[in-house]
Amino acid sequence: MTPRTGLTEHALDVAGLARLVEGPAHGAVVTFVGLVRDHNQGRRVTHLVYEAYEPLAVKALDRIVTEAAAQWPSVQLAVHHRTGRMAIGEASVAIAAASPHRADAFAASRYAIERIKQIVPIWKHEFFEGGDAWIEGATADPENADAREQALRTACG
Amino acid sequence: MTPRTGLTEHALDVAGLARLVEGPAHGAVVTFVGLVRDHNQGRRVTHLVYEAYEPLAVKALDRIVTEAAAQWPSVQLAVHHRTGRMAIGEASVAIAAASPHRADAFAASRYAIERIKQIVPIWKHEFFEGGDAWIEGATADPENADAREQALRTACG
Amino acid sequence: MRVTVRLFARLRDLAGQGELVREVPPASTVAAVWDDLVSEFPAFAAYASSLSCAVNAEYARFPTPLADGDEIAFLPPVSGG
Amino acid sequence: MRVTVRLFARLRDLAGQGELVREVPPASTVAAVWDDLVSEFPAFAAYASSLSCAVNAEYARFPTPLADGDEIAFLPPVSGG
Repeated sequence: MTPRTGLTEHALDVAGLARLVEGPAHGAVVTFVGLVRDHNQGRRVTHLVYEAYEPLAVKALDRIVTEAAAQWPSVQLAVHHRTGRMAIGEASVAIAAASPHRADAFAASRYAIERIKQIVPIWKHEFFEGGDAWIEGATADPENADAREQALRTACG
Repeated sequence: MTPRTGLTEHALDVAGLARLVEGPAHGAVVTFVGLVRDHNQGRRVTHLVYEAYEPLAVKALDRIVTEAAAQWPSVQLAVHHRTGRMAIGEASVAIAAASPHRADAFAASRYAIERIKQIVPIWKHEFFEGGDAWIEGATADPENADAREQALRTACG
Repeated sequence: MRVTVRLFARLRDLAGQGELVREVPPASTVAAVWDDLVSEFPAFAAYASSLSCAVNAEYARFPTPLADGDEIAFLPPVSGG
Repeated sequence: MRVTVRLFARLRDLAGQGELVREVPPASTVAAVWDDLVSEFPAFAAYASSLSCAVNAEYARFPTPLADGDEIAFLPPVSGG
């Protein structure tokens, strides 16, 4: 049985996550997959390497699922992130959300990716033509209420 | 080659639609699948039969893809709807949207399902314990600017 | 002139058939064809305010004039998705 | 007492290693460990305003006092997804 949250060095299986969350009461399944793009900030990207602080990253993913369950009790959510080297077009993150009605599945899946970018200790090492760079996004703070509010606003429209 | 829009009596393949829209410039793929629920309005549903006015339904799906392309030029969108009899848990509609950044893929996929419910001549015949009923939703009018605005507002948050 | 009428969903059930052929006067409108159908199937009247129509598989308006051989479709409120 | 320090991403690159063991006075805080690291690796100073930290794989605050054997992680701004 695939767990609802996970970190893996292997290819992600979003269809498997969708099957995990689906049930007979669900009318909607939304999935989100993040892919490695061939360019970023004007640079031609060759590949990425994602590094994680694994035990804390898994806890942070679990926290996101718990937060979403409190916000959208009817939603079933699964969130997996890949680590290690990834080529252009490969999936770095996969999310599946199922719910009786579509609004909640859309909101929870969007919330999950926003929160991943805020609080999960994973770092993207970008390799591009002519160099490489660590990407630094958000200062991770799960207790930051402003960040959480922002993720909720983005998710709920 | 799977077309971007389609009506079919066979099982939908959302993974195939995702592959169709993905490209090396895309950082995000969002999919939406509508599933047959086991209950609706307090009734225990046994199965559904979807009927379509096929030539117009295909044109309406094409129109939705064209509208989305005008609104989100960076998005690649595919939309397929199934017709005929479907059991609980089967997919009646599948949407995939890919874009460089996630906001557009979320918006376009949400827009597509909202517009399907507004303007595509497909009807849901619900069979439940003790009877059956045609579900009647929106008066179909592609030129209705208010409806389109509502779909855009829902999609864009 | 002769036109084909396509009926869907509950309209089809109410009429007992999904396709009808009707003789109508030249330059009849979609509205005139609908009015005739309401006379034939009084239960159709309930759809007056929620109906859509199409001519030759393109959405149309009720005042649209018809030509011989046209296919007119009457569409109850849709419920795809 | 002895603590383990975990460094990630650019901090790891700047330090040339991802794991350090340091002797610190009893009841030292996370902040004290960090200050020692900034002395050792001056480039770390740039992270003063954007850093997060964890103790024993739980998010923590810089004033948190440490115990012998704790694992302290210093986390540059994250970029998963």
